[in-house]
Amino acid sequence: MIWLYDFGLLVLVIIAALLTLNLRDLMGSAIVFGTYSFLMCLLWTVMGAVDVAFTEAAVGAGVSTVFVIATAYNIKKEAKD
Amino acid sequence: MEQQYPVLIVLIPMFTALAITLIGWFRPVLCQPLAVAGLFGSFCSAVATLVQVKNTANGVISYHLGNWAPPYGIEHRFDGLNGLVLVMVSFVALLVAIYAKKPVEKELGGKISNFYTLFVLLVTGLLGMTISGDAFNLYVLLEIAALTSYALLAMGRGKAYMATFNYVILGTIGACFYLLGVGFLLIKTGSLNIADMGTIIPGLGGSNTILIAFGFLMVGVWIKMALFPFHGWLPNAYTYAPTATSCLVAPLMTKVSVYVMLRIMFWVYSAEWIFEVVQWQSVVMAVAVIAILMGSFFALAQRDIKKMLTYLIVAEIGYMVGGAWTGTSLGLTGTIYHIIADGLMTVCLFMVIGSIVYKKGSAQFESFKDAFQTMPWTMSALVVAGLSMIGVPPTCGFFSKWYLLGGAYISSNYVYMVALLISSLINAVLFIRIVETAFFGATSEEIPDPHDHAVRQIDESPLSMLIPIWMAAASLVLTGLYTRDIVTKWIQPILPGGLI
Amino acid sequence: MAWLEANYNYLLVIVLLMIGLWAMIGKNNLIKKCVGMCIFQNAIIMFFISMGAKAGSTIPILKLKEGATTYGVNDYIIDPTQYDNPLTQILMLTAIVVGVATLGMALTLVQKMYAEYGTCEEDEILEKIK
Amino acid sequence: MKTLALVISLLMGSILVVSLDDLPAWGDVNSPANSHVSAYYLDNTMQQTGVPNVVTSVLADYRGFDTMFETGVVFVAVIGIMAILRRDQRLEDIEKVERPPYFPPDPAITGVAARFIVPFMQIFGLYVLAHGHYSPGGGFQAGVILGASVILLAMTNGLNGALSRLTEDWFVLLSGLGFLIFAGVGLACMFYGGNFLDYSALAPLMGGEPSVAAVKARYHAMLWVEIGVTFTVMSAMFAIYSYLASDGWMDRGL
Repeated sequence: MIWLYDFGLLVLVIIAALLTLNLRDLMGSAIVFGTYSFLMCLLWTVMGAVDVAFTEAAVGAGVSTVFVIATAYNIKKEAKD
Repeated sequence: MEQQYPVLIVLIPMFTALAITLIGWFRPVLCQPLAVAGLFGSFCSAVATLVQVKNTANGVISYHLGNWAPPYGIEHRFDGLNGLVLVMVSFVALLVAIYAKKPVEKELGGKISNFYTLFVLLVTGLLGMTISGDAFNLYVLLEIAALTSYALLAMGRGKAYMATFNYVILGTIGACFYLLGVGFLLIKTGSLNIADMGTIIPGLGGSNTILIAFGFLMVGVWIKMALFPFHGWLPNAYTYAPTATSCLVAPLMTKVSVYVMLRIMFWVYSAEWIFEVVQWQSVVMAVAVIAILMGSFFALAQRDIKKMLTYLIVAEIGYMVGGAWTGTSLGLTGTIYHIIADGLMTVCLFMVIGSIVYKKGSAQFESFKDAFQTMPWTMSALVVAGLSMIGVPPTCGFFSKWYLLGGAYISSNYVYMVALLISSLINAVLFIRIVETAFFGATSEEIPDPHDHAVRQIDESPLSMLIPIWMAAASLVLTGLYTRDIVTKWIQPILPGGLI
Repeated sequence: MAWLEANYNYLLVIVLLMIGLWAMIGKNNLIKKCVGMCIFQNAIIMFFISMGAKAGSTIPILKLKEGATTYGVNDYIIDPTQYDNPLTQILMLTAIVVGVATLGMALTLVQKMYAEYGTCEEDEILEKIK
Repeated sequence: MKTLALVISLLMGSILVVSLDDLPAWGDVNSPANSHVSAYYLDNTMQQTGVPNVVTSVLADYRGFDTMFETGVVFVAVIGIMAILRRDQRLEDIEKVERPPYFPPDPAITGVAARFIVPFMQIFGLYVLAHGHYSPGGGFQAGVILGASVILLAMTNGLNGALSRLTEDWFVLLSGLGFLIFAGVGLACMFYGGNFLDYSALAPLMGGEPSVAAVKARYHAMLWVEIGVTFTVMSAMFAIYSYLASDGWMDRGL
């Protein structure tokens, strides 16, 4: 029943994506975005794409999140939606 | 050495861009001459390859990067179609590089080396997109071209930021749709090479996935070329950009996207498949007609001449998409020829408007008052380009319209024919209005003062701007005069089968 | 159920694509649009990776044969059915890097707009441009 | 706008669901995508390039031209962001600009911890670069890890501290240099009479028996290419961060 475990991961990914887009606080949104990228990277490891997962862990969960935080720091941190 | 020409077309500007970064960081003065030299080298190798391709037996030059045979490696595939587009792109880029010296110094003072690096890399991306024979390589170069053009357009400050942000969002949607389409093709064919996919797809029959892949590829490319429902980003982005940027981006980005559309339609897929399996012809023709009419009418409503030209670009995209979707060899010939002609016309017009902005500070209608007395040479180039836009022989605008009308007549798309004619009429109105203002010195609303006999000083735009303008104007006439050679030697041999 | 089991990966891709596209077009906050763009690109990467997965195979790094002591050509197990598809993974490495470059560019524009208009909500900016 | 977005995305979703039944099942070993081209790489990578990590060999050799322009994309991002965002303190008055409150980082805990972990990150980055032929990793991953180590330093010890170690001049030059190394290897192949990026043309540099030397040349050229990628990506990541975090002023970060 490996696919049930997989399925749980997929549901978490979707929840993380929706949460990122709907949080009012931009900093929190950026952190959840990092979580989303990391979950994605777990999925890809399961599918055997280790190089891609490695890059995503470094780029998506690491550097992209920092970029979003850096911008959020310089602007108003509350979003209207 | 001869067999290396196809790759040199892309490599020379790429290395030039690197040299500009490394040298321009210390000596900004050297940036512009370096850019001109690099683009000239690229233009020469494009012409050399175009001559070479005519002498090869099957009319195709294939260059294997890394010496891996396709479909395993990446291939540069050079034939008459992209040969002509490459020559046009590198020629236009060369002209703009010569032209850019003064406007860039005036508008982008401290960022000269950045500007030329991005400029040359944008040309690299466009040339690479055109010459590449690999669908994914095309995507990577599309992204290079897209990212550089975002940066170049956003250098215009103020309103340019919002316009460019819209372009980033829509451009990314377009590129991602293209990538998704490539993914669907990969899942069904297992290949990324355009020629290889073209041989596999006919064997797959009426597969749903292939059809959806076609849809995604088309929508992606249409967003990139700003066809009617997706044109929202174009006018603002091009209007608020710096002069030199809009001169480069406006003629080239959309035309190269049209080329990519043709490549997908007739080389990845085939004419039989598109016009028999996919029943979209009438829909796309209707969209093209709406694009032409809407672009022309919106152009009529503008007071800012630069914005007026951007709407004319939207109309011209309608011409080309319509011509390709008539499904006739005449229409396709017209489309290919119009890619060349429209690139040259647009660059000429934008350079003239840029000179006006450089001298008078804005591109509003009022700046054209008395422009004929003060800038006679610049304005006469505008007349030549205007005649070409209207479609007066012997300029090349006439011949492309002639072929497009012929194609529309054979396939009995009469609405499209009428739209072409209406658009020509509106172009005539637009340009006569400008020339009238420029010549008689009064906008049509105000009455000219009969006692105003002041002799106006000639205040011509600088020579570094005038020479490329006139080279573009001359190329319009020359292309028109050599239409027959271009069509018979390069366009007709590569027309795909299955067209009426 | 069998249909779900066969297609759940593609379904996830479709759902993420929809979320991403919706956010890119419909969200008002510009940073949210950028994040939506990342989700959209991620979904496409997911699509390619799912396409390249093979049942019962391992990562695309060649394994040594049992008892091999050297690292020559003949010491590795060479059998395409045992390894996942490398091609789609390479394409997606490129796509990830392109994605982060685009994200950087978009965020830059957001910051410039904030400096210009003092807000990063689309409707307020459009109001001020008028 | 909201309803329009919803309609468009639902439309796209429904179109995609229609295509599902036509796609090969998940994990199908014999689907065209898994057999036509990709099998060739798995079959031949060892005898043609000598690199067991197929991802590295395809990335840097079979499809090296893609990767070169991928490096180009990163380079373009640096130059583009610099062109848009960089502000000059000589031309603009920094005092008049409204900026968020700045709390200098307290180096007591985070700073010391970061300084402890940064060397390990960098060693790991170098390992990922050097061992990319045999294990997951390669130029991009190494570049991002090295870049992230500098970003970590900037976040915990202040942007100035990091900028004094990797100055603006240096990261622009390094990002150009990395791209130049990649393209230069390709150009060297042309000088030795091969096609662009045909690393086997460098075989004369390796010596030994020709067929072995060609494989060896590919193997070593790939390492050089990855080094170029690392340079560009490392400096690009830090460059983008420092422009974004300091809003273009290059004086202080988060």
